[in-house]
Amino acid sequence: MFYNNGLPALWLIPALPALGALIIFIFASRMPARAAGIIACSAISLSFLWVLNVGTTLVLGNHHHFVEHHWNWIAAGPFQGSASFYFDLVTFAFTFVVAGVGLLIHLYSYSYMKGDAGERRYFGYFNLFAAAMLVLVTAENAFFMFLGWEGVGACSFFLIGHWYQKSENTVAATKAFLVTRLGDIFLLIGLFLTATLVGVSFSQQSAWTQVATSSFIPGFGGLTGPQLILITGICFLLGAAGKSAQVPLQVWLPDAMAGPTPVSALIHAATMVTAGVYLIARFHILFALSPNLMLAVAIVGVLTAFYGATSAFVQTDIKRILAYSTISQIGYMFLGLGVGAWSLAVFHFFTHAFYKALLFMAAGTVIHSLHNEQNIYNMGGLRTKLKGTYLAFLAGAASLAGIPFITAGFYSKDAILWNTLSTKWGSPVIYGIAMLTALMTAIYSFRLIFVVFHGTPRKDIHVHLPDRLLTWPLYILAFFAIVAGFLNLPIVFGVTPIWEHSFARVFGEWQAEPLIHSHAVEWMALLGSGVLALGGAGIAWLLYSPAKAPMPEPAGDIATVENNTPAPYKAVWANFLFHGWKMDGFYNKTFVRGFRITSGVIAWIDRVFVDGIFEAIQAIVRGFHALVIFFQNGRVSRYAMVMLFGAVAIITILLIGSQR
Amino acid sequence: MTLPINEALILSCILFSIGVLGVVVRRNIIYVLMCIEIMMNAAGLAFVAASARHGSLDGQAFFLFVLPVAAAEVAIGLAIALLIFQRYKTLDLWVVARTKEA
Amino acid sequence: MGHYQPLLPDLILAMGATFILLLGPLRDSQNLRDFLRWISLGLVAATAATLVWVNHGMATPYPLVGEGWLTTAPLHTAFAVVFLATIAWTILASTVPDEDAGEWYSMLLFLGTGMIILARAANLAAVFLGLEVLSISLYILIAFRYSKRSSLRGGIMYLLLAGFASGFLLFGMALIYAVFGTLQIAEIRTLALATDMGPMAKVGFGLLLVGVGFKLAAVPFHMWTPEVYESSPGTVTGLIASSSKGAMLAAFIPFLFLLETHWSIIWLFAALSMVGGNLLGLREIRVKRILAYSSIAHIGYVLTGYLAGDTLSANAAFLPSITGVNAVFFYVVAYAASILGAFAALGYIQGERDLTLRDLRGVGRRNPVLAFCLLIFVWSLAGLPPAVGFFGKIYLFSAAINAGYFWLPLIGLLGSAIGIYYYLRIIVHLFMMPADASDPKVHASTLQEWVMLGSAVAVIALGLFPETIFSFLRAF
Amino acid sequence: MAQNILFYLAAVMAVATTSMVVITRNAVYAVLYLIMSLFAVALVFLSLNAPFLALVEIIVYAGAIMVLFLFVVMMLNLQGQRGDEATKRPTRRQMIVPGALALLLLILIVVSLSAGTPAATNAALSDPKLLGELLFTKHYLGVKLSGIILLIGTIGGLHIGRGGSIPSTMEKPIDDVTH
Repeated sequence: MFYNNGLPALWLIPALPALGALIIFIFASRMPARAAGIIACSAISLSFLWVLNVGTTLVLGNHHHFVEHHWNWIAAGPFQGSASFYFDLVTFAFTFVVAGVGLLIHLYSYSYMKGDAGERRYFGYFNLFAAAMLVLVTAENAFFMFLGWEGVGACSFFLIGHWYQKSENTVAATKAFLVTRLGDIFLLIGLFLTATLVGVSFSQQSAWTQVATSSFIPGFGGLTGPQLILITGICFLLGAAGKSAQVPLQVWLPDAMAGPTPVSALIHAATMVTAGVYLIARFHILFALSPNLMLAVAIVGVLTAFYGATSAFVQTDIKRILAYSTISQIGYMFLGLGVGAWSLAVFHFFTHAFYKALLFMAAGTVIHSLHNEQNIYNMGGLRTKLKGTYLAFLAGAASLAGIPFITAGFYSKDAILWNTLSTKWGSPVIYGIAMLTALMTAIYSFRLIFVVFHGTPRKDIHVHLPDRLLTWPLYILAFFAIVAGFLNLPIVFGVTPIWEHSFARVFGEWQAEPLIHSHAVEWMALLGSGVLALGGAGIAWLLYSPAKAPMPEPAGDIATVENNTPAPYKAVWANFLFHGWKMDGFYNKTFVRGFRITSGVIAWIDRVFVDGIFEAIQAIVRGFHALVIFFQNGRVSRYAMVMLFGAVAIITILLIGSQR
Repeated sequence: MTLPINEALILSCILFSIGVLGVVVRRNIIYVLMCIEIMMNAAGLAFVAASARHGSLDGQAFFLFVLPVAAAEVAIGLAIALLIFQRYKTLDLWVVARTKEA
Repeated sequence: MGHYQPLLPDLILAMGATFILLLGPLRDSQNLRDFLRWISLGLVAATAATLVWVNHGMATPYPLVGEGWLTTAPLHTAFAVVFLATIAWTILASTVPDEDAGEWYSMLLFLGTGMIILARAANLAAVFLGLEVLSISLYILIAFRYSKRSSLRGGIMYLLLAGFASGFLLFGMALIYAVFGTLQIAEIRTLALATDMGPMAKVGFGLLLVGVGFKLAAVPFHMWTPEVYESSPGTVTGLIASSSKGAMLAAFIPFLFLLETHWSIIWLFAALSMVGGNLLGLREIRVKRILAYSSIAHIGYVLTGYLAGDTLSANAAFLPSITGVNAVFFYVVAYAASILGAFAALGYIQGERDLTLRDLRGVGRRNPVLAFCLLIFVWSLAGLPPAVGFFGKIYLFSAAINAGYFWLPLIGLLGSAIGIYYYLRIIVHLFMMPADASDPKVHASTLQEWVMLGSAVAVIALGLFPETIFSFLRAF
Repeated sequence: MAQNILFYLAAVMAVATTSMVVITRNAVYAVLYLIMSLFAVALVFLSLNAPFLALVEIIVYAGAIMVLFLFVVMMLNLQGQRGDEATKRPTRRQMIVPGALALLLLILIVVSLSAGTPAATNAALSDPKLLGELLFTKHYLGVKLSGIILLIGTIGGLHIGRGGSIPSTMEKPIDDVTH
């Protein structure tokens, strides 16, 4: 049962947290609130141990993958969706993060959610979410994967709306679900096409190469293979964009911060939003067969990265900054996928999961300590009061910014940037935008550090110190956020990149090889991105360091910030104007204003087009409704008249049709 | 001697249309029920005419099946109509539709 | 006997209904209700068993019985058994006061009689009479709570409009008979396909479609749904939405040859219903009406599958082994399983006024079992995996794509995406809204809770093992 | 020939009286007009060589069903007094759209009828005995179902009719239904 043919059973990985959720939901009313947390933590830790067990068996046994078949779910012609599990290195990376980081977030939640009215419900959905996500990444075929895909959507809906007493939370939850559903429809269409063209099982992926060479596929109205590949790929891309909050379906993620902070950490940083990355990485053969498709993925990625960074730049709510940075970082992952650096996209997912979960949870600690204060301009000076949190946050922000040589984020992001420049699917233009984005990333990361943790407190508030469960997970994550990068040191260091080397077994020939082999160029690129990161941190120091003063921000409640600013600070502000005028003017004009204008443009596009579309839909619905309600007045004669009209219409259509 | 079959079919069409018109324009439950009876009767007439056209008795038999249906519908319809008159003090469908209540 | 043997199921049910009516006054009223409930349940089970038994081992091609009135084709028999199951479910899930028990259960059994006749009808007269047995029982069931004014209003509205629609249906049949000279659908089919259909036949079929469209509540014949659904008892609403429509769908299968010439009408029905139903639900706050509008959209989905017909496409792309009608069968089962439970649950919650979304608040806390079941049903109606409704949609749409329809499934997919919104609102109000000052009243007996839980489990189980429904179909 | 004259007389009478049903204000008159219309249709049946159906039409339709109507109308006293909303005649404006639609329907059907009508046969099947045999052999299921329908109608009428004797204040609970 737990082992078949000497191999560890895969079904246990999602089954353990699912069992936890089941126990919590069934006995919810009969157990103490704290017990739910304990059950949830045990379930996920058992699952994590099992992931390690399976993973080590895979790696040590030098297997390519394991497959485990259970029962046939749908069986009709080529539609062979079965309840089966699949485990290879990609799965290992994802399950490791989902279960491992998930475990840390569970532990953190145990303390964070203490005393919350919906504690049992929270842990039940948390476990269920983990189970669904694990189904998503361990499924053997696209159909079974879709079950997990919808499952995480449903659980995130309940978790975002956890504090449903505030109606905007419910609205945010609904918005998130609906926007991702829009993507899911395209995913479903893509799944249909896949099912028919090559079958849904992941073991059959190589059949795409045969499709690519077909000039005519029966049953598809004479479409050629490459056209079908393009259509399928676009459908998948849109599905992935919905789940991973990529342009143009990114609108839901910032609002989804309405949930408790650990939820944001788990769902909107570490796991669910990366499902799109997983999807494209799984179907890498399909994408690699069409250069246009690759270009589309890369453009979506780089645009999203840029969008996220510019938006993060002007936010004042700490969680929204992190949300936009998530959007931006996943954009980098898509960029990596788009240039054929599959293993590096997965690697960036891997490192990002650590430092983003870390940042969210550290932010959660800050928010918790300051009694639900989320505006960064009402914080400040927390460096001394929350020392551990500060250090952890620093590690995370450094990794996010990509501070060279010591952080994981540097190695994973730089590798993607290098591939953007050097491989056949890359392009210098995209590389340029990506580098600019990297600079902005560094600026806003360190803006967070300086505004939140340095200087003196803006607000006279009592800080209550976090307990051990709120801090220890941070330290563990901080450790990984630093050292995880060493799994894939660049080849110019004279070492083998372990990660890329291992994943070559999965992605093999489909992995893009660098066209530029000059070590000098690679060193230059490496140092270039390092300098950008450090430079960004420096700019942030110039703009936001307490030695100077905070720039006034376009936040809605700047006035309150000003009023809350202690008198000495105002003096510093005047001083700053006096000394740093030229420099700041320069930065203000070039960077800050430039970025603000960009952000403004993007916000305008957002408002006019994206919101405009939604408003247009609403107006249509309203108009339609008014029209229909005019008829729907409960009078039999009115109803009969509509029926009579229908009858006349039917007969007319039939008679006219006969003349044709 | 020719039977006026086509003429009977056209007559049934006219009667049917009158019935349809009545259902759509009248507001009183009793009238609407009567107009439905007219429609059914017109259909029955069409069946009988068609029966004569094809020289088969199936259509005549069908007419006999329409009768109990009409009778049952009228029985229940009038029973409900009586109760509606008792509760709403009117048989006007528009008024019935307007009245909000438990 | 042998000659009448195929009619045994109908006889058992109709005579059983009469028997129950006679039994009413004989027992003391204390145990009467339970007694009658189990007897009627036994009668339904006996009918289903007889139905399976008499049809077992029928030679192919499946003969007509009752002098050509009824067909014994497996699909139709399977439909009939499913409808009997919905009747049995309703018998279990509903309760009535003792003094009305006789009428209530016998009406349900008569309704079942109408359904199994209509589902297996092989000639026009059988379609008409089966439909009328069904409709007339429904008039009574809708207006059953005659002490409520809204109930009377719903009853008279359904009666008048259904009468109006059956007038059209009947006149259409008369014209068809006038053209072809026969009542047998199979013969009409042969004649219609052999010759080019004249305008008279076209008008006949058009008028027939009016009657069909009314029963299915397809746009533009959907207007009665919100009011009638609102005012009927919860369990009856479920029957109107599921098996009453399903019986009409089954009866329409022999007419599918019309697709050769009339597909554009069905296409329009489907498209309008999907768009209209989903848009109408968006701004509604009365829960039963939301589900009423959603049922309009669901009929649109079903008609999409119908367009695929009963033959397999030669170069089918998706799910090639599933015909349109089989997909429709699957969907009827899936939809019935979900909607019966949903309306019954709303019936248990319903108060004196129309049930609004606001009234659902706090039900999740007050009665978690019921709320959970409702969640599952709504989940399935929304077509989300792993509930069975998800597969229903997949089979329907892939059948339509195989038959060469592209836009309709797309409209359906987009429509169902819009529809998620109002389903989600129900869930939000059930679980994610703080209750008002007064707790909602939820009345469900233990038996009813078990019945609900059972069907919720079935909805999930059928979603995990959707092949079961096809195996069931193949067993006939 | 005599049969044709009979037909046209009856047809004119049927159309005229049926129109009056839709138009008239007085419900009693409406019922009586409908009875006349049914008599006229019975005459048409005679001209179509269906004497048995003509008798059934008069006995069952006019004799039984319409009397039920008349009974209810008399009971509710729907005489069509001035200011009585219920029996108000539809105004001309209210008639425009439905009238146009109904006319369109009529035209469509009639046009299609005359467009492709095959020649009529002259088979005269006036023997009620044949019809009786047919009903109890080929269509016995229909007779059975007709019986069921009448039974349901009776039960339904009885059940709902019971409400008339119960004061509206006395609510009768059906628990999944009311409380």
